[in-house]
Amino acid sequence: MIKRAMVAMITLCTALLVTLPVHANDLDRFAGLSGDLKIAGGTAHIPVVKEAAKRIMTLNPNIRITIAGGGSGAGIKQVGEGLIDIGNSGRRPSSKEIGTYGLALHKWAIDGVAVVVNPANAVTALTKDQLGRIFSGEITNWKELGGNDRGINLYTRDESSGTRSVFWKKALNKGDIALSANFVVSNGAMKTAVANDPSAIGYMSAGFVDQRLTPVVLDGVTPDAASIRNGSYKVARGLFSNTRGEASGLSRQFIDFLLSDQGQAIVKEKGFIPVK
Amino acid sequence: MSALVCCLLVLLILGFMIVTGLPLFGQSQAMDLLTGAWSPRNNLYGIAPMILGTLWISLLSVTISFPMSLGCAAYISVLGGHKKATVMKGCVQMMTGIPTIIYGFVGVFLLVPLIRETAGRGSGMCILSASLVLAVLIAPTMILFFIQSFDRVPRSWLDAVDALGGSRVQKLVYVVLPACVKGIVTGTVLSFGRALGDTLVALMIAGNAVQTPNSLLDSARTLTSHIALVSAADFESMEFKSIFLCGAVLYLITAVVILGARLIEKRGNHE
Amino acid sequence: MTPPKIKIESLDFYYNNHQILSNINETIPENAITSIIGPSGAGKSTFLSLFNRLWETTPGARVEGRVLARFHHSFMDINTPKFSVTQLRRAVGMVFQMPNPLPMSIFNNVAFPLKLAGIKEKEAVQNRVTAAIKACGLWPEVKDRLEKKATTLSGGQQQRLCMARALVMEPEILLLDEPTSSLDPRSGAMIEELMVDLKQRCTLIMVSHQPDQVEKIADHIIDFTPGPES
Amino acid sequence: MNRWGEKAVYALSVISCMMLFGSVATLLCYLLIKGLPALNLGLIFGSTPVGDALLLKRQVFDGIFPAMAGTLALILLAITIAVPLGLLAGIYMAEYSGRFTRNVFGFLFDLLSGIPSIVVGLFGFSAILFLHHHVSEALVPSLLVSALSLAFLVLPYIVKTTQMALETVPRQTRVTGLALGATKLQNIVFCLIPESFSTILGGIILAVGRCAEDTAVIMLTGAVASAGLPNSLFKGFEALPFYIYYISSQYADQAELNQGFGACIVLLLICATLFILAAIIQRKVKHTLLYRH
Repeated sequence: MIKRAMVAMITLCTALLVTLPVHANDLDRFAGLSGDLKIAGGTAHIPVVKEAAKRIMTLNPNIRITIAGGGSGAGIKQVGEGLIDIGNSGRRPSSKEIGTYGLALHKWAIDGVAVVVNPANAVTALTKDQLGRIFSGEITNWKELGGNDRGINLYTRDESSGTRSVFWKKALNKGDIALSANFVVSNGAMKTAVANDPSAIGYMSAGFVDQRLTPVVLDGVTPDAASIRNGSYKVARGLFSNTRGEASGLSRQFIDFLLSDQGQAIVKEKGFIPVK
Repeated sequence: MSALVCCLLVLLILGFMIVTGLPLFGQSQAMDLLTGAWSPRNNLYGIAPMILGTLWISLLSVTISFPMSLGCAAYISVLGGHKKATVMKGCVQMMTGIPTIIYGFVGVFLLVPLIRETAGRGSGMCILSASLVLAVLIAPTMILFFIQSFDRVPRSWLDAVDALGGSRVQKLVYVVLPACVKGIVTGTVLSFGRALGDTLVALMIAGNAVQTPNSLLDSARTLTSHIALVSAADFESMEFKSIFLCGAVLYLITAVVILGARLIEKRGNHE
Repeated sequence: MTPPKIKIESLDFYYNNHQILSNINETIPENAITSIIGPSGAGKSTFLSLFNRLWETTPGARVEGRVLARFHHSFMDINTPKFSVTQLRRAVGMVFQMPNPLPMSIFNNVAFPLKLAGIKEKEAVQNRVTAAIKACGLWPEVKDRLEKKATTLSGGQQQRLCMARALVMEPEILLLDEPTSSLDPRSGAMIEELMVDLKQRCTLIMVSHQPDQVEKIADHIIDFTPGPES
Repeated sequence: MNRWGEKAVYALSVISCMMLFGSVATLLCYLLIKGLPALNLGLIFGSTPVGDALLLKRQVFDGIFPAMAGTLALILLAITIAVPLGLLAGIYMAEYSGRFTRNVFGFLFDLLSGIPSIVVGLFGFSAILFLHHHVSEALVPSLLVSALSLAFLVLPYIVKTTQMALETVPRQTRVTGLALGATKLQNIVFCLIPESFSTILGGIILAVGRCAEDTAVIMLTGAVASAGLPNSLFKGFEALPFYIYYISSQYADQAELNQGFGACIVLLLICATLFILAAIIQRKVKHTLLYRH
């Protein structure tokens, strides 16, 4: 009997050792916790939040984290209404929003909003002025910009998107976006759409850029980690996780984890710039 | 009892749509909303582009689907051999069970690039792509409806044509089709309703641009996808409230379609 | 002539605004076979349906006049609302033109009316079902296959099964709507014999199109052939 | 009509058949070619050992297991809600309602079955928002809300199937029970329902298929991209069709896209199985089920 118990103990310990990730210490904060955590809102956040949730739930099956998109506007609104625990936003909530709901802001990454085109596109650099004229529908063919003779297909996000509002303010200087633009619902969807359409132009979280699409050099600056970090690439924003009132319980631990070494490592790994 | 509950629910939905949509009517006139443009930044919440998008897509898909379905139904009911027809009917019935999302998924990855390359302009996400997929989606239901109405033609009429030495085609053209005009119209109207109410195909394939479409290759947004897209938004904004107007419009169009179908059927019964 | 079992007094039958029967006055003798004859559409089946009020299932049907039946000692109008229609139908059996076994086993078919009446006692059910099947002369043919589906029987057997089913409630009146017309002559003859046997136990009312049958077994005839005056 | 005209009509009808069957076949082949390679246990369970996943010892992260479980839970719930209501309403419509009520309710049920599913979803969503504001903060879009909305969506379908099945019972069968002294209720329970049982059951299975495939309703009422196995009625959940929709618009890499194709095939298989089951039942199953002692 005792022998069997010991064997079981040893097996358990070995199993734990094997499964424990290296940075186990940052995950310790979740030991003994249980319950649900509902996260929604900004879609740029999803890869990081998903990875964090996976690590937390692997270690602690009593914690359940649900993740949904919806856009920054929805994230702020939903957390304010108490529908979810953490509302992500890819823009700083307005002072009105903060005041109405008593939001507490937690910025855990910096991210650029990159203008992207399909890798097949010869045009890889634009000025802000050209960008504005493309998005307002004034320039309608890549030929006018030195590319192939193909119509320009605009892709944009809906009003709820934080990425859109940052792009609109900082890249378009609040200029119009043509009505003919196709709508996509998230950063992920933008990536898919532009990667599949040779004549596409869109904008999205710089963290999402990979070899399936080309980031456009804007006014001579390439949107990459360095240029965003040192501020030379202007179209940048923080990634926020907001709670109603000061974060507590699981939300607190989750946000603290994002800001921990391991959390920040995930941020970096997923292509964003850590705040620490 | 439970029937009563169900019916109350139906009315409740309509009431809910209208009540929630009311604030919009306060801001501007109802007609402005139904016919106006969409531009939240300028406080314009007109859903005309979506209504037009919906009509374009559902009408076009019915236009494509109708001849195809009629041909198939004719083949299965009248023209084809019994054995082949039975198998084909089974297949058509199976098709009604293919999930909508799968039509959408394959449409995005197979049809959209095809249309983009063939047309040489636009993103491929357009009215045409969505209508083509929808046409295939609604065809099985339409076919089954047509077959049902073909099969109601009295046996004795068909025997009479056979006895007079008529061919299958003659049987179809001179006896079956004239006898089934009402059934065909009803089936088409109901399929139109189905195309109108579909969300996923248009959402995934039509491109969702808020513009008044000018050509088949233009990106467009339907009422249904508008609801799906905006429902994630801030739910006290006027934007959000506008989707209830969309809901109410969809509801009313559906009601008219079904009422129409019922009236046609009723009139058929009296004769 | 045996004493009357049923008296019909100035009876009219309407279907919507269409009059099917008008001013019928008839008497039906007890423990005898009464045969209803007449051309198609004369209302024979409608007439039959008066006795178990099955006409009520037809929308738009309406009856005026009285149908008096003697179940215990006195005659009662079976059309008054206080006369329970289910009680009536349990006391008045019916056999249709087409054999209509229900989609269940032979045994359960015959036991079905007992189940409806709430008789659950196993032994009683067993005895009454066996007795009913025996009374219809079906026992030797089905005793080994009582659990088989009733639809596996031949048409004649099915019809006798339906009679057994009607008899299991020991009805005082048995209605038969052309019971032999869908059967081959041999099965038909068996049914006829059975009917004659049953006279001791109940009053039979039969619609028939076969003159020889009527001649052979009927004790009393009601003719629905329109007279020259109508 | 001359010979050529006849030939033309015939040819046109054959062409329409080929167009429809061709496009559906293309669709299916494309799906199979793209999805079959992804079809393995990894698709469902990700990197979690199968046993552990099934015994709920560990969560599945990269597989569609939670989505499948979510869809299953959703179907069970929705059907449990819709079937009793639908059956009762159907019986009422077929057997008890008067001419006027039948017409009015019939129209309303038709209308209900014609309402776009997104509108039903919107209704569910706004209803729960309303309750959240005015009744309890704990009420949020969740599995239960989705199931209720879905039940509402398939309800008219079940009502109509039941009603039609009962109404098409031949008159002879209808009066057999009555002639044997059955009360109206007995006749319905013992004769009419068993007689039409297979049709009704087939209808219910098709309703199950409808619940399995619906996306528009659940995307508004509680489906989320990542939630793990469903463990509460009042929380968000994953579902197969929503997963496919999500992947189609925002797959991160080729592997995830392949998983989307795999998930399509799984969903298609589920729906096809349900469909074939319904067909077999409607044709073959006789009504013995209700007669067991």
